[in-house]
Amino acid sequence: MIVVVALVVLLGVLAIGAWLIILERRLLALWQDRYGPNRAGPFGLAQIVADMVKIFFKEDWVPPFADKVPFILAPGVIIATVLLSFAVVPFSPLFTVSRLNVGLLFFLGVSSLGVYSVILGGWASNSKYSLLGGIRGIVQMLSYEVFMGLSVVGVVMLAGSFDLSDIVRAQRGLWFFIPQILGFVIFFIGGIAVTHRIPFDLPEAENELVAGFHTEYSGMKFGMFYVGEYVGVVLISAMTVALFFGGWLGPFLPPLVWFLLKTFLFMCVFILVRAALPRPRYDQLLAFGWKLLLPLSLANIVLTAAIYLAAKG
Amino acid sequence: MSPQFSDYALVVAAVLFALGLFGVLARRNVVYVLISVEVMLNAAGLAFISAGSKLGQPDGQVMFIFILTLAAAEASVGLALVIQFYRAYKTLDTDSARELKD
Amino acid sequence: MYAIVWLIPALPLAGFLLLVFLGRRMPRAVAAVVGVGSVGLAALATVLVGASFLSAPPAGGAIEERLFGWVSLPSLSFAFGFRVDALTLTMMAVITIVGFLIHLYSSEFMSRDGEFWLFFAYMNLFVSSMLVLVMADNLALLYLGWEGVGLCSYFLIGFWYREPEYCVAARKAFIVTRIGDVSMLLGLALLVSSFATLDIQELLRRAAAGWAPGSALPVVATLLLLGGAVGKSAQLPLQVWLPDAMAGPTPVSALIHAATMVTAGVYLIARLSALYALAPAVQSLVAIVGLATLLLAGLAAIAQVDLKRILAYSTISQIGYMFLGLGVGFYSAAMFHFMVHAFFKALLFLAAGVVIMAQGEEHNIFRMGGLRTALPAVFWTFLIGASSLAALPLVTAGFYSKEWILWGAWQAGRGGPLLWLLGGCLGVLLTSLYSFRAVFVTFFGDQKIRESHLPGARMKIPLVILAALSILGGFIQIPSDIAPVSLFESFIGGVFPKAPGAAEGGSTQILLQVVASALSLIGVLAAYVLYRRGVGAHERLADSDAYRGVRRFLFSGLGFDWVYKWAFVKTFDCAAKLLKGEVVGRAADAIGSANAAIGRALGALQSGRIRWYLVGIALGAVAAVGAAVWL
Amino acid sequence: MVTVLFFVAGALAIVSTALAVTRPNAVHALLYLIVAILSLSVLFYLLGAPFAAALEVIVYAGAIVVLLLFVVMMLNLSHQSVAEERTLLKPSIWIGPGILAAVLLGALIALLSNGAPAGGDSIEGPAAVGTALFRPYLVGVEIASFLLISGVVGAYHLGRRLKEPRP
Repeated sequence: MIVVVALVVLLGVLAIGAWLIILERRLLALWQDRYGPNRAGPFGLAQIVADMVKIFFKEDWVPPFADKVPFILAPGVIIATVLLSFAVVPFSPLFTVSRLNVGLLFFLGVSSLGVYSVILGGWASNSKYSLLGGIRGIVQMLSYEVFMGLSVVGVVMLAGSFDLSDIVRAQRGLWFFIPQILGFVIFFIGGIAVTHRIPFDLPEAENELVAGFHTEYSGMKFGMFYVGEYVGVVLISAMTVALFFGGWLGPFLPPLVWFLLKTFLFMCVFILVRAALPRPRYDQLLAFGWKLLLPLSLANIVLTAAIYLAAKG
Repeated sequence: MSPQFSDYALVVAAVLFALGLFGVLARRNVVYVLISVEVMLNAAGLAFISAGSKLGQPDGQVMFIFILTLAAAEASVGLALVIQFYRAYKTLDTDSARELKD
Repeated sequence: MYAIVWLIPALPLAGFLLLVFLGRRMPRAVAAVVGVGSVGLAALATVLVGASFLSAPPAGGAIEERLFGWVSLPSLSFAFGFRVDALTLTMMAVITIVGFLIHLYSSEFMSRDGEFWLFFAYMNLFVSSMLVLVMADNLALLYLGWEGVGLCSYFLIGFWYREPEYCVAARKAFIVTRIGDVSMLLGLALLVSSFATLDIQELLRRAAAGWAPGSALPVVATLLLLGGAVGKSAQLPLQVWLPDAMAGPTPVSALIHAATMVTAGVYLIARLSALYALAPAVQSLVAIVGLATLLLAGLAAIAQVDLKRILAYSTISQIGYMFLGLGVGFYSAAMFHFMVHAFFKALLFLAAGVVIMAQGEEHNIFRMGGLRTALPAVFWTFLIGASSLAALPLVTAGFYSKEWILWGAWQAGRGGPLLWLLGGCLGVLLTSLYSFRAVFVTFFGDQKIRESHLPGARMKIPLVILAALSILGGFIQIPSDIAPVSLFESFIGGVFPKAPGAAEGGSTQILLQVVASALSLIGVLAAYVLYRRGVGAHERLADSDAYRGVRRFLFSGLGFDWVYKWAFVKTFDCAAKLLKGEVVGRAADAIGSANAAIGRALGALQSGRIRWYLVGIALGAVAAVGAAVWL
Repeated sequence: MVTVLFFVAGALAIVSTALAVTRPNAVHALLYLIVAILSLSVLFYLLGAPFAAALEVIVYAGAIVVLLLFVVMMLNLSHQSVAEERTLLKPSIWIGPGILAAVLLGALIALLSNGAPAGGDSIEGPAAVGTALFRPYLVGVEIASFLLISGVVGAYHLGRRLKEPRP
């Protein structure tokens, strides 16, 4: 049973991640008064198939100056960590790969390993742009994971558990984004930074660093970075839903549908943010994190604890 | 679950500790010394956790958390020292820093 | 008016603070107004308090005012508080009034000095400390004032600190009095440990209840306190600092080293008279110390040529009289003599200051002469002071106060007549001899130096007032066989234990007075013969070797400095020289070189290789674990 | 199944640690260290300490080793110093420490085999750990926070670029 669930989740998530690419292109085009890819298949939905074919048949070139093993390992790491994280995502009461009692910590731990793909990719390519992108990636992801971890402490306090299913169930009366509005905002910003999406895509800032840590990558290895990023977006959206927006909870429709609908909504928010916001400077990014988000998340913890204890009496 | 896990885990901890010690002694590169120190700290953490598991107490994990804090502080200060070391000597060989002797 | 009691020490303190922080930037006139004015206001306040004290005596004979808690421990607590009774009021009056006059005098005397403001700062601090000393209601506060006046004394003796020998004199005064202070501190510690209180009245009550008269503890305690009093009041054997203390400006000598500070020892013993009553042996010792001091200092005074040193020895001698009075239980008499002495000795010092200034800083009386016509005002006031000092009968205050003490000495049990004979006959004779020697040599004969720097009004007025007090001050207490006036005794007597056998003596008393008066007149005559009538007697004597030897002996203050130098300083130097190089040093060197050798040996381990250190740590770990396995 | 997992993880931890300590390339060594940490985390989980397992990954793998990598990358020396490292790792250098470490290992194992107190393995969840942490060990937590603060300050101070380069 669990193997079936795991396979369904694996394939489903990959499919969603792939289709998200099309969704993004179409939505961006819509917001920018363009058509976007609309030729292949209905509404251009088959475009991804064409891209896949193209990317699989491109030359998979490993630079001779690269450190081969880490170079090949790096794209695998991001796909692996992101997909592993989905093991604890509670799609519905029945449809969860693993109900771990430290599920939230598992998510944080595994997603923190995702930084290695950036590091290894940047370092093993043995090129200046890659290294600079890798260093940026390390600092950015290391910093924002801290705030992400701190921002969910309030949720854990309110739910009294690290188990994500318990957290969802604890939101029956009130979705946590209302008492934890601060935590939600910080978590979402941290999520954008950790997936290094625009506007926080400094490790791969194309107008400064060519393509950052994956400058030297091509073919399916590049594709894995690409897909990994989009699956990461799905992951953060799903976690936001599970932690702050009641997960599968909702009237009339089956739980799984509710969960996917909410996740879809947040994926659209990701794309909207990409379309709307400019990229900050590197030092601005770090100053924003350490000088604003860190104190805010600490204040959130203290306030939540104080109110929680006061309410409990 | 086998009741003997914690005993074996203690042996693993001993092995790891000895390996860390070996690294600290044998390597002359500061970065490796730091790595080896982390290994030794890890070994100590494993020992605590297995002891706590054996005795059914959470204290082992508490100690592990303290070790973790220690490791974090040690790593930050240690790395800052490594950077300064490199700036001063243009190498990471510990034996090159022998001014204290004179 | 009792509410302003706290102002009396606070005003000079405020003056001190003002001068010390702002004095450098003040014009001289402002500094003088602050310095003199603060003491003047304190004197005014004292007079007001004294007036209301006399018109409506407070309950219990004392004003008590607790300003704030100072130390509060479970076992010991005392406050910063004042207690003003008749004894204190007498002291306060002398301190503030005489102090004010001397400050007024100083404002002219010091006017050419560069650190004018600093002088007044020190003087104000001194007055404040002295007032705290006498007003304190507990011994800790008294000790604070005690050390405060000692400190000011040190500052002021060395006021002209650019002269190295003045600094030496200041240091000597400080160190010698410190010996006494240590003794006093030990005494205080003994009292605290015995009674767990420092409050003077409470302490005296508990001592009277808890200590048997003549037992060991009160003897030890009073002996230790006597050590302090002896040091501060320049009595035998710690008198050596006072003559050298004349290095300070003359007003300082007048205020600190004649009128007030040096009598702190007298005050201490008088204040703790109930304690001394428990140790009759020590009280007798006080009398003997006083007697010995007054004779020795009187002898030394005869041989001095420095005008100020004559007066310094005279001060030591007169305080000896006060100690004698204390020792025979005539506390009121001692305090009376203290008051009168403050008047005439301040007068003498101030007049001497004028003389010295007018003679161009010449201190040697034998190089002066004939100033009677050049400085008539000074001559007459100096003459009045010297007469009072020599106790010329009936007209001077000194006569009445000294007679009272001698009458007490006569009555003091078995040794009484001997005390009277030595103290009365010899002391009075010596006193009039040396005081009129100074008068004749300084003011008669030929003028040898032209006078300069004639005194102005601010210097003359204090002289006149003090001269008046030196005469009139005596008439508030007259022996009953001459006239029944006993204002002072009735004012202050209640503070002290009843004097032993103070009954009126009738014809005996008259006889004693006649003898003493005769002796003082003989002293004047002798001085005239020796130093005035031609040059004959003195010159002829001066030729003989024996006279010269005696004179040198007396001149050196009876060799005390010499004895102390050899007994303490030289022996200490010798011991230091012995120990310096080899004995202790070698052992210390051995330790040091052994450490150095060990350090060098261990230094080899400090190769600078971090890995070597780590090997050491690892070996230690292996050893520890091995021990755990093996044991 | 669980037993096999335990022994595999233990063996993996030992082997990868040994490699981490001996590799000449610093980045490779750190990668092995990550593997060792992950397998240690598995051991923790199997020993009934899921909380510690998660923390091990988050803090060690996610932060400390990343920092080490960061420094290695920033100094950018792995490539040029591999050869140098090889020369520094001559047998004559590592044989002494090897013996020392082996002796210590023997002593430790002898100590362990000398009879440890009996008792069963048990699972202690995060709640129990948290309760222990903030009740009896509260002072320890405070001291640890002091340590962290001093670590932050110390790292900041030491990491500054010196105004004047050393002679």
